[in-house]
Amino acid sequence: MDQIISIKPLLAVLVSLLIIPMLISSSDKPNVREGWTFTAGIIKFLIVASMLPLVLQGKEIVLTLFEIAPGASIAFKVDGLGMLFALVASSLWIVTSMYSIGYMRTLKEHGQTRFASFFALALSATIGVAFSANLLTLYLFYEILSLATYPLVVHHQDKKSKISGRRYLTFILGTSVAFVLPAMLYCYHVTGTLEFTTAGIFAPGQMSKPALTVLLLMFVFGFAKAGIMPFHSWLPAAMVAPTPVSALLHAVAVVKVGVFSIVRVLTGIFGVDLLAQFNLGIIVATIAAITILLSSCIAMSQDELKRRLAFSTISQLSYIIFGVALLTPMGLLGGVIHIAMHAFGKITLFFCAGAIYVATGKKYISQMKGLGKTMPITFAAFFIGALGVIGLPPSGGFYSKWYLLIGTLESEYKFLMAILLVSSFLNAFYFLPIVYQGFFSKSDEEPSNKAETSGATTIKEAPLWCVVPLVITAIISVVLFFYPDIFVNLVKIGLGL
Amino acid sequence: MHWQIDLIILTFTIFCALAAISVKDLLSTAILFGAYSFMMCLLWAVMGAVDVAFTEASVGAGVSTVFFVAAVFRTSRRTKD
Amino acid sequence: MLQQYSEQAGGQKIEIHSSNHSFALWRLLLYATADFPAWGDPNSPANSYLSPHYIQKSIEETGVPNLVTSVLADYRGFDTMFETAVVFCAGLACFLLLRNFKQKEENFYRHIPTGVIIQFKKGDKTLPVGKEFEHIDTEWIPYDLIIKTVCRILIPFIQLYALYVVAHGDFSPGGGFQGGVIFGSSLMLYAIAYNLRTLVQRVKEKLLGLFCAIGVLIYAGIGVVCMALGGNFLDYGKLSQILPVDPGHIRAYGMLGVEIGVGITVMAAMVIIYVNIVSIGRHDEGL
Amino acid sequence: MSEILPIIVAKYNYWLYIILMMIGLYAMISKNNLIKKLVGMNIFQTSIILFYVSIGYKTNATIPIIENAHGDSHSPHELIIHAADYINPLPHVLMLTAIVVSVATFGVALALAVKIYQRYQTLEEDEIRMRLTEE
Amino acid sequence: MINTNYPAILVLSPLLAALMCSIFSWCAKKLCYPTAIISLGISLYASIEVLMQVMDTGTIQYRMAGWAPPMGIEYRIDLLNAIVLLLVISIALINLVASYQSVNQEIGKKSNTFYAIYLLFVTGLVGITATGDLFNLYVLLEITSLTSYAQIAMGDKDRGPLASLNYVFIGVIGASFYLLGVGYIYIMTGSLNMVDVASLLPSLHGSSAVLVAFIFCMLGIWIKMALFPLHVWLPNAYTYAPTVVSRILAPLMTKVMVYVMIRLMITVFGFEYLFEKLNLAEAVVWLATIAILAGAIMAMAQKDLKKMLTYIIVCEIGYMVGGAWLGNELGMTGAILHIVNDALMTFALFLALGNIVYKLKSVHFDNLKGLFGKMPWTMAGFVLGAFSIIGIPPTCGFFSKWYLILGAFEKGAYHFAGALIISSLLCAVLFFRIFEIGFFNNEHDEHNTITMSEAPVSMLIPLGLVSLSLIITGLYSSSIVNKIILPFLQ
Repeated sequence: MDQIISIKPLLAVLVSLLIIPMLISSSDKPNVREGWTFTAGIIKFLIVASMLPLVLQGKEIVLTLFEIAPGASIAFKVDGLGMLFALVASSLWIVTSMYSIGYMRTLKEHGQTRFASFFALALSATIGVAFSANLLTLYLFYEILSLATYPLVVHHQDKKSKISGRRYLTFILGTSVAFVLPAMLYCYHVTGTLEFTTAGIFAPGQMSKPALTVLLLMFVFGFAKAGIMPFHSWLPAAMVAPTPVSALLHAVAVVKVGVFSIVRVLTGIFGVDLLAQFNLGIIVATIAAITILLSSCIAMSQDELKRRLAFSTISQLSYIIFGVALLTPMGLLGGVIHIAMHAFGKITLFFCAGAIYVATGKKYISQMKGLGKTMPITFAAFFIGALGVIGLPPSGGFYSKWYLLIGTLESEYKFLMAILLVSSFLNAFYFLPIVYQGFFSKSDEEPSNKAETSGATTIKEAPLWCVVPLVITAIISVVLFFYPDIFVNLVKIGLGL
Repeated sequence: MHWQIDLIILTFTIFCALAAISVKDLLSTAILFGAYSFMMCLLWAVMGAVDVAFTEASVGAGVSTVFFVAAVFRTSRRTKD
Repeated sequence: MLQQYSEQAGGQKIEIHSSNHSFALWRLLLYATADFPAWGDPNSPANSYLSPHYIQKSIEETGVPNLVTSVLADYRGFDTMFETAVVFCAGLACFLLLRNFKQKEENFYRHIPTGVIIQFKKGDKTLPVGKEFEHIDTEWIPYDLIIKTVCRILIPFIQLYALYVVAHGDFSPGGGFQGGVIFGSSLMLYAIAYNLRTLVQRVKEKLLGLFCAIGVLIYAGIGVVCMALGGNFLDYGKLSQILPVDPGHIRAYGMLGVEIGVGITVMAAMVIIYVNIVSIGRHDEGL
Repeated sequence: MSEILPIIVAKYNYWLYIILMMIGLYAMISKNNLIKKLVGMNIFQTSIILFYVSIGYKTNATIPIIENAHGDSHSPHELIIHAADYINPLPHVLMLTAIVVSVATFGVALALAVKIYQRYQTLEEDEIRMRLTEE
Repeated sequence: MINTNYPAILVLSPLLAALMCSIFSWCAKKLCYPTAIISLGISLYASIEVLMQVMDTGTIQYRMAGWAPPMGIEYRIDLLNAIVLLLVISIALINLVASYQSVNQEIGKKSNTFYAIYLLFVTGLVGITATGDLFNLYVLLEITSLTSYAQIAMGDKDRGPLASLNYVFIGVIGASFYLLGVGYIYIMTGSLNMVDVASLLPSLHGSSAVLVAFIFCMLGIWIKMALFPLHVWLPNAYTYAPTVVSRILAPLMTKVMVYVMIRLMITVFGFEYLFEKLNLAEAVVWLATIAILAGAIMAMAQKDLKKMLTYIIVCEIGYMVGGAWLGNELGMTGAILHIVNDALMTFALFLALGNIVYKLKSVHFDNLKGLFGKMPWTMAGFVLGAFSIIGIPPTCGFFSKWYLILGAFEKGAYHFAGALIISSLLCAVLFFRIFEIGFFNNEHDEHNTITMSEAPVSMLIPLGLVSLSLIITGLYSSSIVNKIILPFLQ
């Protein structure tokens, strides 16, 4: 494969990092500050997009920064997989910045500069993960991301966020240090390299099956950002954060980084062939399947909208891992492409949840009856987003679910298809009633509370800054149904399918 | 070296050391410690280390004891052990 | 009562612990000693490896018959410089730890002809000290004529002896350290026989402080001069370029200079330590 | 026993230093009074000095000052010196340093003890500890 | 001429400046501080030159007083010394710059004399690092000890002298053990020069006296570096010392002792003796493992930030001792790299701590509430230092841990690797507890907006520099390893 040395991956990572001093220096001029954020977001997207043609031609863009030890360096490599993830993250950052202006200003949140700075830092780390050429670089950006997100999660600085923050760190930092670090070092100790290659880094016969299994499990559970059970409970806890954080980070960036890392490790460190040879895929697939079903069930019982979305996210993340763990071409394709498809769908849902909160102050699903009439755009977008997550046309999510189903059929464990179908029903079961109630039931609050009534009568759509982004993401979600080629091609190139 | 002298000095050295750490008055400790240093000095002189003995006589038995007494003067003579 | 008991118990425990500790060390030491060469064996490695060189070549190379001095101030002169620095450091440390610049609350003056004692509550009022009045300690004991007289006669001789020890260190036992200590103790004797205040008035604190540093400075300075003359640090041989003396003895002169430096520092540091400890840093009354 | 006795006699200075060292160590660890501990510390240090001085000793040798050099120093080369005649000077040099170090440490430690007494009015370690827990 | 004398200048410059400071403190007080700064500047320049020379031409030997090595004292500077020298001097210089205000605040009138003792302390550290003579090392060890006793006692009025006196007792035992060990070496070989001793020892490998000599040297050094069961003096001594002193003691004192241990292990006794003739290695690695865990756990129990950090030092010492005793190249690389890294990160933490003390007077956890609001820049530096201790890439702490764990894997010492990981987790808990306190806990005064009261710029810039250097050394750790540590080990 052709390799081109270019500084662009580094630039893409650094843009949002370099913007932080600007943000801090203009902390008392909110408009200037937001201007900087947008500039950075657009530049970042352009840099990422400018590498797209090369990647689509089947070339890899590489850059080695520091050699830490032989075979372990801090290096970037842009391939199809990374490109896919970077495109999603960087494009959604622009939209989310827009959204967070509306959200944060309407709610008059404190510490907006801090918020914007750490958001930018988190994005740098996300792109860094996407473009990592080896496990060391990936781990580095993974940790930076964990730490950069902490101040965002505990943004409210109250007791509740303190407890959530603690749980967040315990799971994310704890697992990565306790599991990933030793596993990574052990890999390096055995093989002397951490480079991602499609063939994997282990020579045939170098490792026994039990050792490989332990390593694999350490990686899968170690990247707790992927929300595999039993290391999932940080995600619902992290929902105390302001909605833009939940939307971009906990639907797209952070959680997808976890999943992306696992995918990288499965495909780049172990290699599909090795996993198939030792029949290790089924172990991961089983864990993922359990997570899918359990979290879908839990999601149904949640009344707080953001928590329901969180559990939905947990189950959808496991789809991705599930797909990759099937180790069949279609399964891999479906899983990876779900990163993108789910991102657009889920972010729309989060935006809607935030918009509802901004406009009405309501967090619980039971309070949202009849809101669709006063907030039609929001609820329409919610509907599209829900379709995307469930996997129904006309939304991009359809493709990923479709490929996943084919993937299960290709594999030797055909019964796994049942899990997918059941969980899709469950998805539909916990999303569609919200939309239905929003449009078709009457709000039962109005007579009960006078103060609320006066509020309720004045309910309108959320501010423009909030509504426009969710419309954009909803539209993209639909567009992806008609033009999924870019992402499909990227995945095919990335995985060499 | 005459072993008789040697033996006497050795015995005195150990005796002084034990006495210095076990007597229940710090001023006595100071003096016994001075005596111990002097015994040490003799021992070294017998072994031919004249310079060391000279130094120990002036430093260990001399100045150290003065410091010690000065410190006891500024603190207390009392000690429990 | 209970507390006392628990203390005792604690004390015993420590003793048991320490005896165990000592026992382990004891065994370790015994174990090693069996392996030592016999005591006094002239052919043991320690006595046959390096020391013959010092013994046989010292006169030839340095011109100093006292081997201890030649090794101390020349072969291992660098060690000795730091050893002096340790003394300097001790003086400095005592000054830093104890020196207290606050004046005392009460002052006593004695009218010499009548023996009347006057007390001042606040320290700001003083009397002219001279023939009529003298500044006395809180616990004043009449001066003993015998002690005063003996010390007055003895102290100059002690100091002379100290100078002899420094100067004659090349040929006989002695040197900077011993001389410095003896000189210092003569000053201490002075303070004990009269009183501390008299010493502090005669030998100012500033002077001691400067001497303490200047001694090491002389030592290091000689080394730096050697370095400036193109040799290594403390390479006294190079001094022959500036000193009009017999080149065969140049190292001996270098050593003498160094020993003088050591003596000055040791003298000053010992007095500083003594004065600060005995007066808890107030420099007014003491032993 | 008859085999051990010569060893003990031949190296009795080495045994002595061990005894003194243990006395010093014992005092440092088990004594309660800070100044007593200091005395123990000094005994400990002198025992090591004794050890070094013992290393340098040679039987039938004299003090390390060259005889006859005094006076006829114009012709030092003619002097014939036998190493076995003089005691090894190196340990003495090292121990001069060690003695000075120990007195410096002793001075500083006494200064500290005086300071502690000023603050707590006692030198007993347990009483100081009691005062600390009271505060 | 100057070119050949750099090794002497390294040590002499602070020594002479200490003397000058002491003289100036009686007649020209204003000159003290500039003298100190200039002297360390000269020393720093010399250390850089020395490093360059060593990298170009190999080991530098400098004969003090011009006598050839086994007779006279020799300064022997190879790559390991050179890097530690650079580290020591640059930290001492930066600390002096950063602590100017803090010295005036805490020491006041005597600060001019204090600079003298500070410089003597630096002289001692530099000398220990540069010397090639076993006894010279002892003398310099005593200089550092004596100055640190004095410096520590100048801190907290109530506890300082007591902590210092305890340190005196234990320090003297440590130094005496070392001296005794040297005596045993001398009685068996007759030499005091490290390289010379190394050439004489192989024929004596079976001797019990050499074994005991080694044990005593190690015991002495371990006491001085506060390896776990022998650490009791360290937390109190460092906690009650003045800011400027704990800022230099904490990063340098223990690290220089680790350097001495490595020097004795590699240069004097040699790997062959340690790992083939002795069966101690495994026990020491276990000891280090326990030290790491015990240090981290004891740190958990503290309620005072400074004390907590001192226990973390105890924990970090376990890293280096364990790494050095793994007996393979990776472990030793990790240990040496960690000397550099740990010095830098401890320094960053203590610089930040000093700024906090300067403003708040006390660093008990209760006083730290809302600290991120009050002193954002200081806390930024603190956070970087903390990340480095936890071992989060790309800060340097991660990379030394990398080598240490790899070394442990190679040796099969999985318990040591496990301890490293667990201590990372425990440190994460420790520091995030602090972050939480600093970030939250303004519930009581929600209405009061926190006013920023940041430390002076002269204290912030050094902190900024040092914390950035954490990342830079981290990223360039491979060049340190490839250009300095590996050539040294081969």
